[in-house]
Amino acid sequence: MGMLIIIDQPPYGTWAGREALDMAFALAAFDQPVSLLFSGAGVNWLRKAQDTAGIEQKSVEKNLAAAPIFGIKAILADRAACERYNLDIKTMIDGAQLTDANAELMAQYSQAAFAG
Amino acid sequence: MGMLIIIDQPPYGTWAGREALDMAFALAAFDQPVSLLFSGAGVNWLRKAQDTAGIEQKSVEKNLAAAPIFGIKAILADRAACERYNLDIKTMIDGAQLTDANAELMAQYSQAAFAG
Amino acid sequence: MNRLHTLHILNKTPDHPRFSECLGTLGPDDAVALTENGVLGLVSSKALSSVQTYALAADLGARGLSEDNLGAAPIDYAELVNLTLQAERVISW
Amino acid sequence: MNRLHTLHILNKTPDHPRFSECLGTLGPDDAVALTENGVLGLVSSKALSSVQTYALAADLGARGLSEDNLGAAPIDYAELVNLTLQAERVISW
Amino acid sequence: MTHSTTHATTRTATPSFTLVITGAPYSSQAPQTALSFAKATVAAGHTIDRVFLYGDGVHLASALVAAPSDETHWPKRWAAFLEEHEIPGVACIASALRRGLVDGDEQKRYQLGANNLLKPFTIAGLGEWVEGNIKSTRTIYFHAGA
Amino acid sequence: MTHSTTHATTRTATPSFTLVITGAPYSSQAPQTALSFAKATVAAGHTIDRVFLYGDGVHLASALVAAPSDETHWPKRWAAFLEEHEIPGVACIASALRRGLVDGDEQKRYQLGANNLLKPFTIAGLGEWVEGNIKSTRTIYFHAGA
Repeated sequence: MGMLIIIDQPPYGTWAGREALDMAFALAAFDQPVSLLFSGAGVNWLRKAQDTAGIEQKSVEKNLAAAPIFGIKAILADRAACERYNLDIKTMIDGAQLTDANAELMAQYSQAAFAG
Repeated sequence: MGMLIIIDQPPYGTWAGREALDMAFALAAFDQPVSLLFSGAGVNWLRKAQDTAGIEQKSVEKNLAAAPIFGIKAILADRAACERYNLDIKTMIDGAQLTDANAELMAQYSQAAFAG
Repeated sequence: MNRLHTLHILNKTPDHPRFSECLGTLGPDDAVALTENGVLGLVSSKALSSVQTYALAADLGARGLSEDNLGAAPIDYAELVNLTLQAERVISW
Repeated sequence: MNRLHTLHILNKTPDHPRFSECLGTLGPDDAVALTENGVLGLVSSKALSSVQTYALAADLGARGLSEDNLGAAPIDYAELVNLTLQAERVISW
Repeated sequence: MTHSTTHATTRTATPSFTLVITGAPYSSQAPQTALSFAKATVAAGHTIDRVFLYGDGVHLASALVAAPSDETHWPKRWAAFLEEHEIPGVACIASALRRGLVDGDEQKRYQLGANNLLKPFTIAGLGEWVEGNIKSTRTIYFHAGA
Repeated sequence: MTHSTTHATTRTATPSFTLVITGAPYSSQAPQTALSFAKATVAAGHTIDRVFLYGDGVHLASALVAAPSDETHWPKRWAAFLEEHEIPGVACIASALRRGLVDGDEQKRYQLGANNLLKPFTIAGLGEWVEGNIKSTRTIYFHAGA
């Protein structure tokens, strides 16, 4: 149960994913159960070795790495989207779990929300 | 030659199309040749009998109807997109011409731009 | 009325990736409420699934769509509010 | 360098409808410059066409993509500026 | 889970809503759809616990919007609705500061030249959203479309 | 057509650019990419005739943005670049008024409580864009991605 926060946009091009992560951290800070689901192009959040020096934005890798420490239950990635974007468990950051974003997954959460 | 302003989002849900139309009107006001191309979901701008009473926005039909009067050369609609959205010349507003949004069409204009 | 598990409020055009994402997570006891540009799903060649489908009448009208023969039940905002309470969960796409 | 007719600057993910719209209007003498999220087109299963393709190195790096073996020539902003002048026309998607 | 989204509890009491608006006016239809939804909610006798503006939705709380005279002024329309029904309207502070929306306190804190928050909107943290989410029967999101 | 986008004419003179930004900072990457492009343009010895903000892009000209201290302040960064190179930065008046961005004149005209336009940005009509489009060798658009 708990909340599933869904991120379906890649990092850096838009702020929607960052603001989704803030929502997840806020829930965790108030001891509300929360997990993250990366779907669609959002799975590109999980690619290793992001070097943001050229675009003057902070890398999101560190934020994500902090997620379990701050109490976020799981970092899920839609399997089909990962395949489409040539991502596998080796090229993804540690701690991400492959899953299928379908009705069965959604039914495991009492709520699901996007940041925008 | 001249500018092709492309609208690929439907009316009312976003403002991008309205602001594209303003760009076209501004060019026409300065006697710059300009045409409009509706592509993708943007072809839904062209559907007849839009009744916006329920959403408190002005209908865009009148704006479009004024386009030729204000000097906009042509109102073009991508044929494939119209088919996808079940639009034909009978269900579309007067004055729209079917075309194919491809390299040959684009080559007829010296510039092409979206509003956002 | 049957059990309504999840109400999916869908305001994206059928061309938007989230439209397909929504369809991919529909369960058998779910329903879809099309709002804003989402109502264009009813005239696109992209098939909506077999779940119960509603569409905001105000948004249908604004986009020049008839309320008849579209494969969706037209609703007003009051009925949308009711649906959010009848459902066990609501997801806005 | 051959004649460069239109430079298409493409900053959308391959899932975005405008990505496909762009590919649908490419001519034989055109080139594509992938920027921002557009660089993800190089790792998606959505095939980029056979036209000359460039990708901003800053955006590749930010998204964890190597500059090698991606099927695009990495460029910096100065090279992007040059391309916009070499082309007869530029379209930003 | 202390959520009140389980049903046995919620069907008996007056249903209550938290509305979250993430799309900006004059860019998306989200604030309009949300207002129609909010009016129908109140008309049905339900409660709106609060309205939370997040992301680009914070622009709805701008006091400096000058809409064309033939277009609806969505910030004023929303402000009037909130005042009439005494519903708190809260803009997320992190979203607001990044997007140039500040009240008098934040103006002082960041030494800015003006403030532009429309009454009765206030600025507060995501905790307000978390609280609404726990307290309300339903939390409904109004995102930008496309 | 009086456009200077035909080639024989443009290759001889110093190339000049009009840049149009339609994506907002802290919502899209458009203002960042545009600034990197603008810096490279100037470094190459080309001219930037003007920068035109349209649609959500007008938020780049907000004087009230308070970015987190560890994030780049894009409005200030852009303002400094424009001042250093004496490039006009113009926000479209119709886009700006709807989105709550006003200068002193518009504040008076619409009897608003404050103004929030960051120097050296100014507010003007789409005619500025049309003029730039005619005058410049190239007009390049920076839209919000997704």
